[in-house]
Amino acid sequence: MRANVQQPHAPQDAQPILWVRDLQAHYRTSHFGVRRGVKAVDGVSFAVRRGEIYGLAGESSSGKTTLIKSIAGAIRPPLEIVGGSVEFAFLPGYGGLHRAPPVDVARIRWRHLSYIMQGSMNVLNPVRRVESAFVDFAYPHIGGSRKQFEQQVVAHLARVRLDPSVLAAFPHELSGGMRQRATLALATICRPDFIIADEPTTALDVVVQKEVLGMIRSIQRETGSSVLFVTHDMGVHAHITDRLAIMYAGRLVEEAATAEIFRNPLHPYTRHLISSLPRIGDDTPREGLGGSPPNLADPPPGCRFHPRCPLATEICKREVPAMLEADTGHRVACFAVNQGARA
Amino acid sequence: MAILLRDLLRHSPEFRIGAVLLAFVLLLSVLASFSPYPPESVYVVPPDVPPSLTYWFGTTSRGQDVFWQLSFAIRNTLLFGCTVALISRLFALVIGLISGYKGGWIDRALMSVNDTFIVIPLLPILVLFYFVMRDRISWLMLALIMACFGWAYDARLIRSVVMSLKAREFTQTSLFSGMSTRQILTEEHLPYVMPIVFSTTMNNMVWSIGLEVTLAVLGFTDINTPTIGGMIYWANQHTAMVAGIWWWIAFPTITVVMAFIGLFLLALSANAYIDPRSRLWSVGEAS
Amino acid sequence: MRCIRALLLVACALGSLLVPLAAPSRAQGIPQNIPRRDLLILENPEGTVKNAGWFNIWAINAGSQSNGLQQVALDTLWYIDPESGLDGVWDNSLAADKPQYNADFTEMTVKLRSGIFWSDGVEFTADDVVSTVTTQIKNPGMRFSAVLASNVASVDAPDAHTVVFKLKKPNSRFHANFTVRWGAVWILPKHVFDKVEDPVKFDFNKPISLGAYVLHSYDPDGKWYIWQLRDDWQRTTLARFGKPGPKYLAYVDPGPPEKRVIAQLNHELDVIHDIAPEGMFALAKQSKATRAWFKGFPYGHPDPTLPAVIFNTQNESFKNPDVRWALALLIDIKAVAMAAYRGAATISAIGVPPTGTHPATYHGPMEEWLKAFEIDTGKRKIKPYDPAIGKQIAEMLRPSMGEQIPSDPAEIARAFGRGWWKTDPQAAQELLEKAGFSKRGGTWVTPDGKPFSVRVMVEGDLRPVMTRAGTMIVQQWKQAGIDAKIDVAQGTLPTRRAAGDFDTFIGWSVETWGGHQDLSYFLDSWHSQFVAEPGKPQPLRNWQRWSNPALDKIIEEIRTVGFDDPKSIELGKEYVKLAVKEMPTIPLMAYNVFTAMDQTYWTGFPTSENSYTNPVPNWGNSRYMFVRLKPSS
Amino acid sequence: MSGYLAYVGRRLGQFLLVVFIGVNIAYVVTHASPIDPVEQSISAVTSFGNTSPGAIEQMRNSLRELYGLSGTPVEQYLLFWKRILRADFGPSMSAFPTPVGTLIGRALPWTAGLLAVSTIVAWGLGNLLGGLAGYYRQSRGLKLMGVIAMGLHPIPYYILAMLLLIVFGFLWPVLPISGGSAMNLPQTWTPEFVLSVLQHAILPALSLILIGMGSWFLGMRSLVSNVLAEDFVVYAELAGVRSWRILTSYVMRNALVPQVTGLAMSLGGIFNGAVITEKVFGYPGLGSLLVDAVYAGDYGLVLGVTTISILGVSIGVLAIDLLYPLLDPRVKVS
Repeated sequence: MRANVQQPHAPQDAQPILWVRDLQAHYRTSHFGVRRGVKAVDGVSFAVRRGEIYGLAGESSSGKTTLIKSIAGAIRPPLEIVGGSVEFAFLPGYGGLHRAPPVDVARIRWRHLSYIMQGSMNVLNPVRRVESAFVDFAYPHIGGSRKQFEQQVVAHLARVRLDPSVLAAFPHELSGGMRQRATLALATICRPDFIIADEPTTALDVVVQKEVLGMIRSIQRETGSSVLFVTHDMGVHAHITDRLAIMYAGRLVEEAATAEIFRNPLHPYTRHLISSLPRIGDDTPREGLGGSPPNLADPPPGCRFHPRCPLATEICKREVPAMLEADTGHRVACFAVNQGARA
Repeated sequence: MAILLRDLLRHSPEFRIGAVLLAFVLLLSVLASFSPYPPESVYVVPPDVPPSLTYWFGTTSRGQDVFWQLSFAIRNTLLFGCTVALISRLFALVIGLISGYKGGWIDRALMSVNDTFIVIPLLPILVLFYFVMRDRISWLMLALIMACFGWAYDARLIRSVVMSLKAREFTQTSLFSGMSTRQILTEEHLPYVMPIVFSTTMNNMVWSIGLEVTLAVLGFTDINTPTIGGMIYWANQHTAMVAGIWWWIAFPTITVVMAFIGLFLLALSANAYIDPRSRLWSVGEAS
Repeated sequence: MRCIRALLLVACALGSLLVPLAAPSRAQGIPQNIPRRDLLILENPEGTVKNAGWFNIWAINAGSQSNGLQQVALDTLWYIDPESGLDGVWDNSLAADKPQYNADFTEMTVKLRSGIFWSDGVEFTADDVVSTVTTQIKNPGMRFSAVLASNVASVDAPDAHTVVFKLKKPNSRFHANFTVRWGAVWILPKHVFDKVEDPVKFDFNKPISLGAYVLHSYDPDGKWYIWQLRDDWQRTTLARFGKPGPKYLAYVDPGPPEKRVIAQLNHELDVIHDIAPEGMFALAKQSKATRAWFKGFPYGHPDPTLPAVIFNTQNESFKNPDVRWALALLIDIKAVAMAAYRGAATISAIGVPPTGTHPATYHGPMEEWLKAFEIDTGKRKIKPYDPAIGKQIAEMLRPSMGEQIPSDPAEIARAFGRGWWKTDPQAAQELLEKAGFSKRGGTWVTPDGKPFSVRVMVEGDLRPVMTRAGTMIVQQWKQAGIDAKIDVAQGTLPTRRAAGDFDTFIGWSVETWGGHQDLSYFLDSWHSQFVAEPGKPQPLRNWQRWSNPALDKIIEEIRTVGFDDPKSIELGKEYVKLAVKEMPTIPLMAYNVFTAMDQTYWTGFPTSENSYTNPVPNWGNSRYMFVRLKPSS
Repeated sequence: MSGYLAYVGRRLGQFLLVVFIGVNIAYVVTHASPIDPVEQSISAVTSFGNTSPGAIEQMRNSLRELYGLSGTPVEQYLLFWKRILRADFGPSMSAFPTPVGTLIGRALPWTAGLLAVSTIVAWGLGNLLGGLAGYYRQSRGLKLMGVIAMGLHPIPYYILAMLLLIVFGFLWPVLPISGGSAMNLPQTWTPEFVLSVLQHAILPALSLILIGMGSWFLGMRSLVSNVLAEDFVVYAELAGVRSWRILTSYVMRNALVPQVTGLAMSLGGIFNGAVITEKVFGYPGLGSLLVDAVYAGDYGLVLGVTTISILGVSIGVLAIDLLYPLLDPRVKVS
């Protein structure tokens, strides 16, 4: 399994393209009298470097989707950015898309920042042909004559091994894999600096999944884009990402080069995730993790993992562990680990 | 249920306004049972008195108290509209769901029946029916006839929605997971169809009450039973609009509009409460 | 920002709709290109004419009659005015003289005027009259075919100005067919119809006039007709009374009552045919220029027509005169007059309309008899007539109407009528019991044990006033414990009336000349020879299907006396007495027509003070109005 | 494509069947009318005039003959279909001998013109504003529009029409309130006539649009809020597609599908005429023709108008079914 882990592709010293600093995004609902504040993202900081594929892993409802929504500026009530900032290199000075003027945001969308959405089934307008999506999404950024643009689209489709005829098709006429490749082509045609990929392969079967992952990788290499790759599937992360962050209950718990994480997981939660990956020839029963992810409307105090943590101590129940560098490029938020590191 | 109502009342302004409007209208219609005058009696009060403390809504040229007449009228009219809407919704839902989902010859057969009901012009039929039934025609009977003609259009609408739902993935998933047709229709498709049913209910009531008024204006109405149409009929007979007896027309119209705005707001807020997607919107509007 | 854009959009959309508004569009309701001071605009109560381009009035029911065609374009032998007339009630129009009958009324000779011309320059002669008769007899599909064929054996023109009718059987009233009361057999142009292959399918467009006006233009959608004064108007029969004032007449469909009121307030409709009493009051209040038949209350012109509760006397329940009388005594006519006309009614206790010359001939002279009239309730004898009811109605209205209500007893009698039957529930109960009815638990039961139910058929909004009277009467009968119900027949009324498919209805079976005392106009049709079997269609007008040997005798005697014979008055009174005793219909009141006349552009309309003719504009007789109209200064 | 052709064929068959059944029902119903056209004609002729009762029976017989009512019911039925197939509705009885076709031909252009235009305008405006209101939920102006639409929608049409008439014909008399064009203006295509027709159409059209817009508005608004939650809309927003584009091509384009269905049916339904509009505004048209015909017991005319209407609605319904796969490509035709 470890052999599968890719070597970091991007230079370690490349400049970051995205800084996320102490981001706090809460859902504040007041629905028919029931006021709730869900701290879906609660103080997350990280940076993504140019040209790297940065993975974000975690169970469902760990706040991954909220985090990338906040980064992508898809902030609609009841989601609210409560604190912190998001800064892209190509849109400096505002601290987040949600704070930038709409004109600037519109300018950078798709040209610099594109998005591959979860569930390819419904992301394309069902009553219009695939081609129109390319025109709507990319043509304003690419410009030139319509003919040139069409040629460019066809050429780009060839990269994802799609026949130009898909342009004339309606989304429902394509298979799931074709549709996902079409959205991949759509997200990458402008050669954006940054791509957010939210579970792009989840609904696909394994063979198609592999193919699509390969394409993402090759296009990313070709264009030099950075990718924020979100999935709960550690296997996929192992396959494609350069660096990896693990999220638990709205906070990052560990971040390191992907290979490093798989080789040397420090946080008990990360260890659990990796140990629960299937291994060939290993029949030892997986030890389960007791309990379930916390309710984010009313999270436990201190380290949010402590009710399930085999290493939990008193301090874990009271204080929030900080993300500290345990090793070069390897950050982790755990009292037990950090003490050990210091010791 | 009580909590639900309390929540709605406390936190949804739409619901509050709707509830107040509707409560007023319902109160008015309930009051009909306490009317000091029988509904069809004329010249029981002095005619043509403008609204005053004695006669809140004034009196008609026929010597009737507009307030009490209106209370009978709005009760009968609402009952009429609800009956038509309820019965025709049932038809429309069942036929629309089955026809849209099943397709094939069932669809063709049902749609042939459906289309026949759509294409037959209603007004001459109602008029002829009136001629045949004469004074035996009651609002209930009229309601039944109109229900028979009021479903077809919406059945088609529901069918078209179901047809496009059917093409979606979740239907296939449910099908593969072994759900029966009835289950798919009631558990998967019905929630999508319900908002349409709600909005067509409103439209259907507006339609049926409007048609009742139309019939009344043309003179084909049961003039013994006070309804909104009946009130307008008698007001017309006395040229109330130009004779300056505006209260004879204004109060029934205002009441009908209030009833509908009330119903509409209630449906809107109930929809928002039920539909999780629109929850997000309601918050957005509040903030 | 977004909201502004959206609103801007709406504004643009609405604005584009209203662009044509920019053009000045005042006074849209009047004809273009005709000076208003030359034009009189009248309502044609037929409404929109389906078959607008059809002017052949001799075809059955194919086109419009009262779009001006019968009022100003056509003419016939005689007119009888429902009021006092320009020069007496009787007017020899195309005829030079009154009809001359032979002794046994089998031959009628008519002398015609000379110097009368059709509008295309052809002279009117006896041949036109002959052709009117023969063409229609030849074509059974024509309007007067049946009536002429059943009467006329032959018709000849010995010279250009004499016509001789030989009748199949004696008929002292044959001339009535050619005498206008509303309408009559109109004379057709022989020189036009002779060239027509099938006169039933001939549209007579454009019509050739014999009257003083010719067609100027008409709406193919049937909403207006404009007639123009003939240049040679002096060659028509109307010229005897002077030059007609308006150069143009427009007969229009002004729409529902509210719109008629609005149109007159905007001075775009000079003569309204009829509106609801409330509309009339509104006009009187809001427009100084509006004038009705009466200067004040009750405004309306009483037509020589008698609305009544008409029993189906073939119906088991109503065969007994005692039952009919009982129902009459349960009616409070004051409440009915209020409900139907807001009091603006002229009541009548007897079977003759209280209009024209009739009160002087019948109502007044017979009052003593009525006061003395007794009915036997089975337990006692009562005198049901109350001579003071007309006055009571006037007094009832005085507090609210004040000055408008006359105080002179003669004026009151003229406006509100004289007496009627006093409401007498006790007597009614006794009469019903006498007839074998019984009261069980507050409701009446017929002799064979069924609930006594009476349906009162009304026409609905086609005759609003009748409908209102009917609902009031139903309420009164209900209060007395009778299962009474209103039955709105709408358009089915003619069919059901003819078929006898009703218990009672509010309508009329009595229509008279108004200006002439002879009652045969309606009474002849009450002869038992015309009463149909139950279930068979009844010919007009004996809708009550009432037959009585004494009545037959009266009718047969009238047939043998001349039209102007004073004896016919005596026979008429015999009929009145018989009808009072038998009560085949319960007479209610005159059919008051609220004809509203706007004096902004024209003055000289007929009114109760100046009662030279009937102002109701769909009557053929209304043509006399035009010669008296003068432009307002 | 042949699948689509087969579908069209099947659908055409269904169309013919529906028309056939519809016309037959109309035939049966009109002939079940208790109104006797002969009696109505006689009543119309004699209600004022002086006709002796003895002549009535004869008149009755000749009318029966004239109106073609003398044959057996089967003969009459066959005659009816023979005529219909030649697009001939026979003569009208209440306007004998004018052919029904002529009467309808006169009224149809008025009805079609007024109703088609006002239906389309009401549909367009209602959907546009409803779409905007659904999309820009926070806009106060559009919220106000919603309230107005909610309030206008249930007002009985007759009252609204009368109010417009009183306001623009009496209190502030700037618009013609009666007829289809000015009196005494020849119906030829002069600019004057066209202007007059437009002026006369304003109030009736406005009344129909105000009433008609409401349901489209409310329907569209709720449809739009359903579509807004769809992934493809969110995705397009994330892609920075201009909001106008999203509103039109993504949101409205999807929400319009059921509304187009409604439009087609409403357009088909205009052949019923608009009785109350015609009555209140004195506008020429099929509606009053139909009601008058029912009154007069004029089977021929009733059947003529209803057949036209049945055809109109059926064609509307057919058009939807044939166009539906094009509007919503997800729907499979077979």
